[in-house]
Amino acid sequence: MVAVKVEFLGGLDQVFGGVRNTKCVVQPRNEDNDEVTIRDLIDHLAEKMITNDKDMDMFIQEGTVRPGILVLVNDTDWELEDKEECVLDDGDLVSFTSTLHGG
Amino acid sequence: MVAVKVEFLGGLDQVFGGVRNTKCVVQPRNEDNDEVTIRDLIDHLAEKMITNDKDMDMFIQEGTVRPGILVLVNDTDWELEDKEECVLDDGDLVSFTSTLHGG
Amino acid sequence: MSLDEDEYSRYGRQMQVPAFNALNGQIGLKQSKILVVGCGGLGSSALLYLAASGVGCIGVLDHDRVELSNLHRQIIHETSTIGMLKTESACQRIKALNQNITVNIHSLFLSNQNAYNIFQKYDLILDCTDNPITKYLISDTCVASKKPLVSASSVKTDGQLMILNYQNGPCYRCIHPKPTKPENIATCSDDGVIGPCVGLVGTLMSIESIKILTNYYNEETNPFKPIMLMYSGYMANDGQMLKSFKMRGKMLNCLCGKMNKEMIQNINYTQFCGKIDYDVLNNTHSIDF
Amino acid sequence: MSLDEDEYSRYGRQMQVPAFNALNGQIGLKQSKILVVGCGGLGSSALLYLAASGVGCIGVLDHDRVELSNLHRQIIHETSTIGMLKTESACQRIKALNQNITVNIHSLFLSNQNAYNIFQKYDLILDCTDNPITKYLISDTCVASKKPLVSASSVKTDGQLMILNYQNGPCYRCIHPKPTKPENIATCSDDGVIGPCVGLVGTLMSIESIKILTNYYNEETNPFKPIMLMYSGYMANDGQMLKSFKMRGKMLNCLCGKMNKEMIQNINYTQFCGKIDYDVLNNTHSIDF
Ligand SMILES: [Zn+2]
Ligand SMILES: [Zn+2]
Repeated sequence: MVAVKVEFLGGLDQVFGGVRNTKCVVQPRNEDNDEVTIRDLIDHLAEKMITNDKDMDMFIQEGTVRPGILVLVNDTDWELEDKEECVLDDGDLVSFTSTLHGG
Repeated sequence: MVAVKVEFLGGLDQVFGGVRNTKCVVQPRNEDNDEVTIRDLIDHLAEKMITNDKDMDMFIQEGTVRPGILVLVNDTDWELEDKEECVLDDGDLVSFTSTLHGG
Repeated sequence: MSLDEDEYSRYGRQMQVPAFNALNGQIGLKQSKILVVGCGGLGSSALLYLAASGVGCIGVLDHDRVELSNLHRQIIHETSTIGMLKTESACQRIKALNQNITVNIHSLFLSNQNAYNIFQKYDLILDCTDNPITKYLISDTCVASKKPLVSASSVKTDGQLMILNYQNGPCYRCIHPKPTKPENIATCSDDGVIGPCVGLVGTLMSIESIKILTNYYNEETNPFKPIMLMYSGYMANDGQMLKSFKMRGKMLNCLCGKMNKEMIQNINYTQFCGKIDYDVLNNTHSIDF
Repeated sequence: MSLDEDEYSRYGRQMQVPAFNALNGQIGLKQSKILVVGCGGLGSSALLYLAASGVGCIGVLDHDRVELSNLHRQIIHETSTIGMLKTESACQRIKALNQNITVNIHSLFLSNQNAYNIFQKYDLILDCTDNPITKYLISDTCVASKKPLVSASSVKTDGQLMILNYQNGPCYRCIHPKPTKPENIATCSDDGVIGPCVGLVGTLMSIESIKILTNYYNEETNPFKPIMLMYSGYMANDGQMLKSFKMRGKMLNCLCGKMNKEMIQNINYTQFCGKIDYDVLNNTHSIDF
């Protein structure tokens, strides 16, 4: 299990009860594996932190974060870091941000 | 000895050859003591990183940083952290910033 | 190209900043033609600072007219220009600030039929619009016409900025291969916006634009890397925050590899972004940049 | 106090933002009297956004006249107001943007003899000046007259902001007990400044002012803590940066514990800040806010 910092940006905190910064202790979903991935963190957040079921669609669609949410690990786009399979270490910062469209 | 990150802000990088961010490995000045303090870091920076003697006065006056430089340890004012005697740990970020006066 | 005495006096203070690149920087601005799409909250501060800095030619594109409800944030307009086309109102203010600027007015609705021909006349595009349909269209058109793009958005107290299609970096589609579903989008009119927060993001845009036009990002001394700036204006008792995220480069599987004028004219952007967006686009409140 | 229909329309979008505090927030702005000291680079954007947001009464204080060399960054002025008092020029623009605002003009040099009486009429002071003598004077006067202070500075591409003398927090002297020596100070006129960088810092000031006036920082939900915002506009290929530093509180050994009107009138600020600063203060270029 790992302890990571999580931040919700671009208004995504609204989906998580107004929480902007939090710390999570995440277990690996696959028990054969010691490693914890962002996929495990996403599941953890969906299970533990979304209190209102109708908000689920604002975070997860088709088994991963919905289109329009960018994920960053230690301020780096997860696309450069294996996306869902990115392995997390203690102290890592994972940022989730909604894409904004206003002008 | 400790390895810390150092940043120079508010134009203070000009005193350090244009370097804005750097890493320093600092020895304790007092050999009886394992602990490394900000005082040790200031001495280290003055000795190792100021190449031009006439720049010294832009960083150090009367044995400490000159009036107008603020020092922050992990984004916190050193006034809240024992100032020169603040003990540094590996990975700490020490920021030095000039006070600006333009408008 | 050179500067006259008045120009030295007007721009001298910025030419003194080492990173601005001195006379070359100023001439870089003077020779440049930029297009600002959207004369709203982002466009207001971006236009004022780019005009003040001495960009030679500025195109302003908007189909909308100034409304009273714009004025808490759209500081390029004023009470007396309510009802005027935003392009005309913005032009008037730009000229008052700096009569040296050539202003091209495009008072129209940007579409996949007219975008390419308009963009061709410019060196740099600023996306100050407020809806995904236009954001995809602008990015695709920048790719097809080989123009760098400073793209930003702002809602409530937050904002985002990316430099796209620049020095072989990503396009908007590389970052956002699938559009946000319409029902997941918050717009200014739903959520409101703090005037200076959107203004700050427009100001960030003007600074990144000046960097591009003065060759601050260059292979030799400071190569461009894809980033996203994320701004939050209301950070409880931490004040305000601006973070820089390191972003992906151009994606091999992205449409941008084969984007061209004809393809753009055949894309149904409304359908791509989702049905409900069609309504968003026809609601004058929601497309109020 | 209430709002009329036009005011609801003008300010509706910002009132929708939850952190703005709805109608109470807008009435908080409308009832407020703020003084902006310095109508230059910081003052320009701060004034434009505070006027747009609906602050009831704005005092503008500056002794200087608009020059051509100001216009690359001082976007509240314009070519036609060159030679005019900056206060008059700023007032004209504020009124054009929002005729609801009462503007008080103070076309004078702020001194330890006149500061207290002027500050007494206001609820919040913005320090948009550019030299330490005035910054110490403004802070001391805010302490003596019990007014919160939003204090900022900007040079080249960087800027700093603090909220001072607010909710029992520090004053400028608490943070800077000893002034920077004159020979260690860089001013705008020596170093130059990128227009939108100083503009961005003025915009930060307007946002923090709005927070104060709408009671965003309050004991119950979001108590104020002393911070310094540090902005850097040219961060190589990381774009731009804004950091929030946690700062010391009020210092027990600071003069602010016993500051009053008489003491201010007897402090020789020029001598306190150092001899060379006297020259700085008499050089029109260097006190060009
Ligand atoms: Zn692409
Ligand atoms: Zn004090």
